[in-house]
Amino acid sequence: MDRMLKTTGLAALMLAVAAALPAFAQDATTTAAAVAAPVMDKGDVSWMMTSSALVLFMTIPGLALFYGGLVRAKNMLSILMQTTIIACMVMVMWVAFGYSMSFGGGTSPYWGGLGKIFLKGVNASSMSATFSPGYVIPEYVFICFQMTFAAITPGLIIGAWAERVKFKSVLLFMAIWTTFSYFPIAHMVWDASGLLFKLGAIDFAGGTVVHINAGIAAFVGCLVIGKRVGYGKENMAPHSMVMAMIGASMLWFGWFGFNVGSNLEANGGAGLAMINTFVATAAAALTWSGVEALQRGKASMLGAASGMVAGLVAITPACGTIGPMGAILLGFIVSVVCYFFVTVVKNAMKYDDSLDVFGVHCVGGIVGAMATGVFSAGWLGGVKDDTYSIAAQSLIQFEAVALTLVWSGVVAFVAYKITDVVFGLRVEADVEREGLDQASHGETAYHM
Amino acid sequence: MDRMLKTTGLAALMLAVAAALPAFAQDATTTAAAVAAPVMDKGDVSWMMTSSALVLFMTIPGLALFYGGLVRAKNMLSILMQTTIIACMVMVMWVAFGYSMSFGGGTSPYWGGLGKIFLKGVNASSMSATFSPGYVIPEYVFICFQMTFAAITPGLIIGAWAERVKFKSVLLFMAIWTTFSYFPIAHMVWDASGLLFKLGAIDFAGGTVVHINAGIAAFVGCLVIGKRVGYGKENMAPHSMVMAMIGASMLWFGWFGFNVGSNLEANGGAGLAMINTFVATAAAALTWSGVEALQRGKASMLGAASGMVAGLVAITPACGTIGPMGAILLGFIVSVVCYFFVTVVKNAMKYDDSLDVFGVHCVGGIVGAMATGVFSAGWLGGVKDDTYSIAAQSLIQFEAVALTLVWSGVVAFVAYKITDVVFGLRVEADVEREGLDQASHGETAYHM
Amino acid sequence: MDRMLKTTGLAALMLAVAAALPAFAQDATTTAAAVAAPVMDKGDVSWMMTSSALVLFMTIPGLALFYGGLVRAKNMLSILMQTTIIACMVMVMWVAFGYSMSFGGGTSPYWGGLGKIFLKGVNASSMSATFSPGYVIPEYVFICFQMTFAAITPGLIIGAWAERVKFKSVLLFMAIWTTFSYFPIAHMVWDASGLLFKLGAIDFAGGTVVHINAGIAAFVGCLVIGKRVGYGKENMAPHSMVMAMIGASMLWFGWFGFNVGSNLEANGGAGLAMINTFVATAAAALTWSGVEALQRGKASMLGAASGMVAGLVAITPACGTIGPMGAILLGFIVSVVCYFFVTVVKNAMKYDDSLDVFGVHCVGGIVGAMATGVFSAGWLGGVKDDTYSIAAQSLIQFEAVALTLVWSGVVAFVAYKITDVVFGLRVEADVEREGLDQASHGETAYHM
Amino acid sequence: MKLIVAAIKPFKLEEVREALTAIGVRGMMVTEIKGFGLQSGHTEIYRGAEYAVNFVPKMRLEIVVSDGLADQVVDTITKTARTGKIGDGKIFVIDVSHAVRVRTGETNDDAL
Amino acid sequence: MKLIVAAIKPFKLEEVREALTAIGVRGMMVTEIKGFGLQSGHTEIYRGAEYAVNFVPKMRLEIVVSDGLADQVVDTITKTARTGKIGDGKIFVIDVSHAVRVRTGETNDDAL
Amino acid sequence: MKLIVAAIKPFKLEEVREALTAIGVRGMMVTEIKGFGLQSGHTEIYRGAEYAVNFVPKMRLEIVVSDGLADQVVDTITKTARTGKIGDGKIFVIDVSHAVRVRTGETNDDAL
Ligand SMILES: Nc1ncnc2c1ncn2[C@@H]1O[C@H](COP(=O)(O)OP(=O)(O)O)[C@@H](O)[C@H]1O
Ligand SMILES: Nc1ncnc2c1ncn2[C@@H]1O[C@H](COP(=O)(O)OP(=O)(O)O)[C@@H](O)[C@H]1O
Ligand SMILES: Nc1ncnc2c1ncn2[C@@H]1O[C@H](COP(=O)(O)OP(=O)(O)O)[C@@H](O)[C@H]1O
Repeated sequence: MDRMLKTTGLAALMLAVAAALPAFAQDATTTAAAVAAPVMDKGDVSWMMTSSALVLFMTIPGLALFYGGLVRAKNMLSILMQTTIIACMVMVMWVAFGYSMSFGGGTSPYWGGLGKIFLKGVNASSMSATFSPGYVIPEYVFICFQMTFAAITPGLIIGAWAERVKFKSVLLFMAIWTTFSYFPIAHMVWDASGLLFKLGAIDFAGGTVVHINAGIAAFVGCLVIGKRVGYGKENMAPHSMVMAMIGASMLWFGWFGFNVGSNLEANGGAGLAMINTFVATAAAALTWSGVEALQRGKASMLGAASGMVAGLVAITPACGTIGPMGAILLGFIVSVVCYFFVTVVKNAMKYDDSLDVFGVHCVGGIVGAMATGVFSAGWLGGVKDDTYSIAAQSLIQFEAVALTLVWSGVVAFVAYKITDVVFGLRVEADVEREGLDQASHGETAYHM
Repeated sequence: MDRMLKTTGLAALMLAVAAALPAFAQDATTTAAAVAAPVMDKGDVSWMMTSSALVLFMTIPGLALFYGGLVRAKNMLSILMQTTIIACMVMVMWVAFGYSMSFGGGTSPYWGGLGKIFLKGVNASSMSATFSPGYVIPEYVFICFQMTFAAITPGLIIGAWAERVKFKSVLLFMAIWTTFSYFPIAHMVWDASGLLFKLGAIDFAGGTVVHINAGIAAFVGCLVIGKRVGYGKENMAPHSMVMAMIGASMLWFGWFGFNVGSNLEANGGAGLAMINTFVATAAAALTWSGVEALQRGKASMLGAASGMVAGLVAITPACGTIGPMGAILLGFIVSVVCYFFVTVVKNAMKYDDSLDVFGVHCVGGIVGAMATGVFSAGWLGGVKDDTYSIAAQSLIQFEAVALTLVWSGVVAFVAYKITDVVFGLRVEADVEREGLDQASHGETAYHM
Repeated sequence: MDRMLKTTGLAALMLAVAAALPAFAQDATTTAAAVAAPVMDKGDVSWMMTSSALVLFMTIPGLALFYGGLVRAKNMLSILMQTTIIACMVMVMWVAFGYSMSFGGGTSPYWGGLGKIFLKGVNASSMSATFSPGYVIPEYVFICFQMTFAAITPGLIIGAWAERVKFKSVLLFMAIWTTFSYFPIAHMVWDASGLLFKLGAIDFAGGTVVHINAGIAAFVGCLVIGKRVGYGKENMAPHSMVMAMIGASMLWFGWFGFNVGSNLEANGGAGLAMINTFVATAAAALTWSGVEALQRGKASMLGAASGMVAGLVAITPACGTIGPMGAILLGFIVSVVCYFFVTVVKNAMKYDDSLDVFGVHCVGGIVGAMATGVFSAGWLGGVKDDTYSIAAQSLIQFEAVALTLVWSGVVAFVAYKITDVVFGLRVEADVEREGLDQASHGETAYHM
Repeated sequence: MKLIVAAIKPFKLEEVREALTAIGVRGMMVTEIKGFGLQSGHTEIYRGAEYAVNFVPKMRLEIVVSDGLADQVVDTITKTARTGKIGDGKIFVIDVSHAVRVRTGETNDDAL
Repeated sequence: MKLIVAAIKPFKLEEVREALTAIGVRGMMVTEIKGFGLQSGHTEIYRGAEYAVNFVPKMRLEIVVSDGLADQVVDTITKTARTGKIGDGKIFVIDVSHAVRVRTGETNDDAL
Repeated sequence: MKLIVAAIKPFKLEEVREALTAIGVRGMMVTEIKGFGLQSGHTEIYRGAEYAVNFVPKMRLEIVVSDGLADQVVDTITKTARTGKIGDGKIFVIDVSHAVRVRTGETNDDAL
């Protein structure tokens, strides 16, 4: 697919075919692409706008409820508020300089430059390329779609150290991390001049950019910040599994925008991404529940929801290039691995990742990234032809994973330290006991 | 409309007109249809992907919350979990063999054969026909759309015997029933070679396949399983009418995917299905509330929600062929009939259909199926021309209803009996008192 | 833009350009427009159907939850029920006579006549013009889209006098007000023959028609009806900030249908409306939170949600003609103004607008309408060219605002008085203390 | 007068209330409590974190009656709330020195 | 010392609390309860299933005071909580033999 | 027998329960209450409307024990629930004249 993007000479000829084929992913920002007059198909525009709205919905209320339901009632609003304000802040950062840093047209392998800060030069007639030569979508729509990715990613991190960090510290940390980890990595993976894009890494909808990126930053955070007061002694059961389930379901619903929208067009390739997003998730939820049922006789709702999210994370990089049966297998694998991680490894290592951001997003993201290298092969049901080498691609995938882990890990560590010096990270123990809703927001979630 | 599907010779000529006309419903799976090169319009693809996501949203969280809000708090998670896991299980069954059994290309009137098990032969370029000759959509998208129908239908059944059945028994029953009732009936109604399709039954979006099919299986279930402990004595009021209302609203929202998506194209016919889905539902909610207000002086939220769902059920088979004024009348009729059923008939017959699956889905579905035969007539605002005979069509509709009732009823009865032998259907009385959340899932819905 | 609608001669030539340009707003009901055969692009149809569903979702469950979460638990169902039944009632009114009164083809500046009552003459092939000459969408789709606007607007009003009005009085008032204020004002602003449309007022998605219109009717209501029992003494804190946050997020999500759908096409202009709806809202939520943080050290979830809604209200009229940076500025301004209104002015004036409908929707709507006049100028990032006069347009915007305030205010006052005479407006003090859920609907929201 | 405090199984509440009404009790206060006793709670596991819930839900009844009625009330509760399984509950009797009906100011037995 | 237990209408809580503070009461425990008495409950109907809710929400106050203050507390509650309508509530007085303030270990009147 | 009523900080509940079990207490009733005392509540502001929440959440324990055990129970709660900060809570002791175990009909000390 990535090759196709470079052979613009064949464009006209390939139009009919390409429309029905899966394409790599969300790059393509220059305003004109093909030789003939580029076509803006309103069907694509319609789908991309729907997708953008869906990804916002994933974030608020989706992610907010999934996380919020899992904390104690006294911290519910802190989760909702953090997710909301982080998303809003990143949206403003995105149009101010984030879009430019990621897709500004610069040719550095590490960032997009400042050519489009404050959306300089973009108007309602500007177009962005899709993966089918000759087909474009309005640049504003591309900006919106990518903006929603930037807005949800930092929000994923908060789950790891939920219930114990100061609100202003959360915001400061996120401003730094998003600027120095998210924007560059988005460029590296999705922009045609990006390091990992050039390397040939396959990351259809953001396994590295979103999940590994956020997951490792979360992990570093819970090591730096430490355990919750009362961890292991007090009952910290989810205050509302109902909200958590609603949130997880909304994540699945919105994830169609996330994964299928990453195709940038409404065609057969989008259909492939969609069916994979259905069946991998279903298989993962079934698997997690099955493992629980075998292991302790009862399948829990939290287990099914966790499996769902793990499946969604794993299929994210893979959904454009593997087949539905590969997707089912992937869903199975990721649930087994993540289950093992959050129940055995976490307990053994004794860190307090409140909502298992590392165990689900980072570990699941790595499983997905590596499986993409394998299951994309044609003989395993993927879309790649005979020239495709699993070994070669797996090496590339590994490099992409490793680079993301190191980059984001380092940026996160520095950002936590800066934040700690400026504002301090944790609230007082007494405040933690009282709950962040009162202390940080002056409200109570429920007055029944 | 069905005739139109057969006269492929006129295709080219009719293209312009057809695009704006309502079409019968979700059949059409062969990969190529018209003489000229088939057109995949990205606008159709966009709409069908949106519709597929919407129908998932109807199921989880929609249906899960509608049902879950109506049970007691101690059984909340059991409903959420059953809805979720059934949907996931059926999705995997669907790609494994369900799609093939329903739309596998076989020419039996009863099932589609095994030609497409594990989606054999389908890839991102495979196309499925729509109702406009010459227009196609990606087969993966068609598979996804139909998959969401298969995933929600068995979930409807659980409402009838909520709060008292073992989790594993639910799953075993559903695996059997879906395989032997849902898949064959979907074939019979929607596949061009299906028994009821050939008969000429009009079921635009699934009145028989979904609602009557599930509704009768539910009814058989509550007879076989018996009443809840404490039924008629203890207070079994909905634990959260708020969740029930959210769920009902989500059902309405998602139902646009269900009904309008069944048009397979984004055109004037889709617009007709959409307006009918709006006004029939509105009229039904108003009617139920009005009847309650007249009868006991207060219109309840549960009444309005019940009316909404009854209206949605009734308009499902009819939305493609009747007019908006017919839809309003249908909404009125179905609410009066279902209200009578769940308040008078149920109490007289003394069965315990916990959430009135029979009274709303089965009865409402029958009202809808029969009304479709009537209101489709041109002089009653429908799209049929003067050659249309209400009497003839009503007979066909009746046959379709009767066949579904018998087929599904028998399959369900056998499936309940098998399940009872294998695992036992009911939990112990003490477990029922404690609640299924603890007993079956080891969790509590709320820790406030 | 409005001029463009009149120069049909240039149509063919402008097609390519127009497809990527923002267009004024939701007028255009005549079934044929351009000289050549009009084109129905399925991408537009797909987007408009998605938008219609989204606006329903804004209403129920969105608005219902946003408002419902903010009242006390004992009145929760009354809010859900009022929102639901008002929407259903208005939908039936809309197809009966509302659509005709607004867009019936009549040439009066004040209403659309009775030419299309009961949707006379509309069928699945009828088409409505868009803003791009030569492009049409199915009239049923246009009717549905506009219907959802009519259905949500009266629902906004109930927030001002929540927790104290009789249910049947709510419905009677709404029937009168919608007929005599909403339908005519929709005609005046959006129909090509409407008074304000001809005047040249810019109201892309309904700042006057929806927010000022409802906001002033709400204000008149809380003056006429009076304060809640115990106001200022009892604790009237939101019973569930969680529901309020979910509702606000759903409003944002659905608002993409509202604002972007008002473009009637999926093109670059839609992209502009979308990005503005993202960033204005984000900026407004940030601003409100920031002001709170500065003023009392804590940023509340209700503050962020209020800012969100204020931003959405303000960007509604402006989103088609201003630029993203103008949108951010607008988000900032509206939050500061509305914050001042609901915390200082309201307390000083001592009226009891339970959920600040006046302070957010009316005041925010006025800010948006006036800012539209300013920020639409090209040199301020808007789409207007050099011939555009801010002063001239601001005068027009002011006239539109003033007319709406007076018209709706008078209609509302008369409607309240009629309702008071017929049924009485308020419930008894004891009933108010017990809560409307019990008294009006015979139910309890939560049985935990 | 006596205050009778009883902890019973929640699903027995309606039955007990009816039985007490039958013998002439005209009022009571009911509280949802968490009971701790011989009846053991349960364990919940959330992603590998195990929480022992040591409390079981009970209903706590408080009934003030004249001295003469007290024994009958205790008997009635004992009989009606009994299932024979562990966790049926306890009844405690405490002396009350004074009672007032707020509405009328009536005191002691008249207040009940 | 006396333990004064009162059941009152929920919306009277703030007023009663303020009145008690005014006469020197420095602490209390408040519980949301379901009250059963002369004041009747209501009926809810859900799709034809009728449920009689026999209980009405009340607030239960527990105040421990020195013997000397007890009568005044009872009086104050009686006056402040009264609306004159059925269901205003009851006040009961019980002897307390011992009191401790956890923080300091102070006992009896010093603990209050 | 004595009824020991204690109001403590919620997060101390588990610790107190364990300590009491250790000294032989076999049952108790726990209620979530709103406490009013020296420890002040907090203020919530919703769009400019300020609400003073004067109550703080506490756990109320009720334990009936034989006379002999009462002092030890009071001591144990005092020690275990103490944090030294304002709001640690109170303990009150009241006489119980009679106790019954519903399941068996056993009375008094046997019922505990
Ligand atoms: N015998 C009683 N024992 C304990 N509490 C009682 C008793 N009688 C009444 N109450 C409490 O007092 C409340 C008010 O009593 P009720 O009989 O309804 O009206 P009134 O206070 O006007 O006599 C009841 O809801 C209940 O909580
Ligand atoms: N010593 C006690 N003091 C106060 N309440 C008690 C005491 N012992 C038991 N209870 C209450 O009685 C309930 C039932 O007691 P339990 O020991 O579980 O079973 P049983 O009633 O069969 O003896 C407990 O849940 C608790 O609420
Ligand atoms: N006089 C009283 N009667 C009943 N309960 C009381 C009384 N005084 C205090 N309490 C309870 O004890 C709790 C703690 O008391 P408080 O005065 O806040 O602090 P401290 O325990 O440090 O003296 C209160 O929240 C209340 O529940």
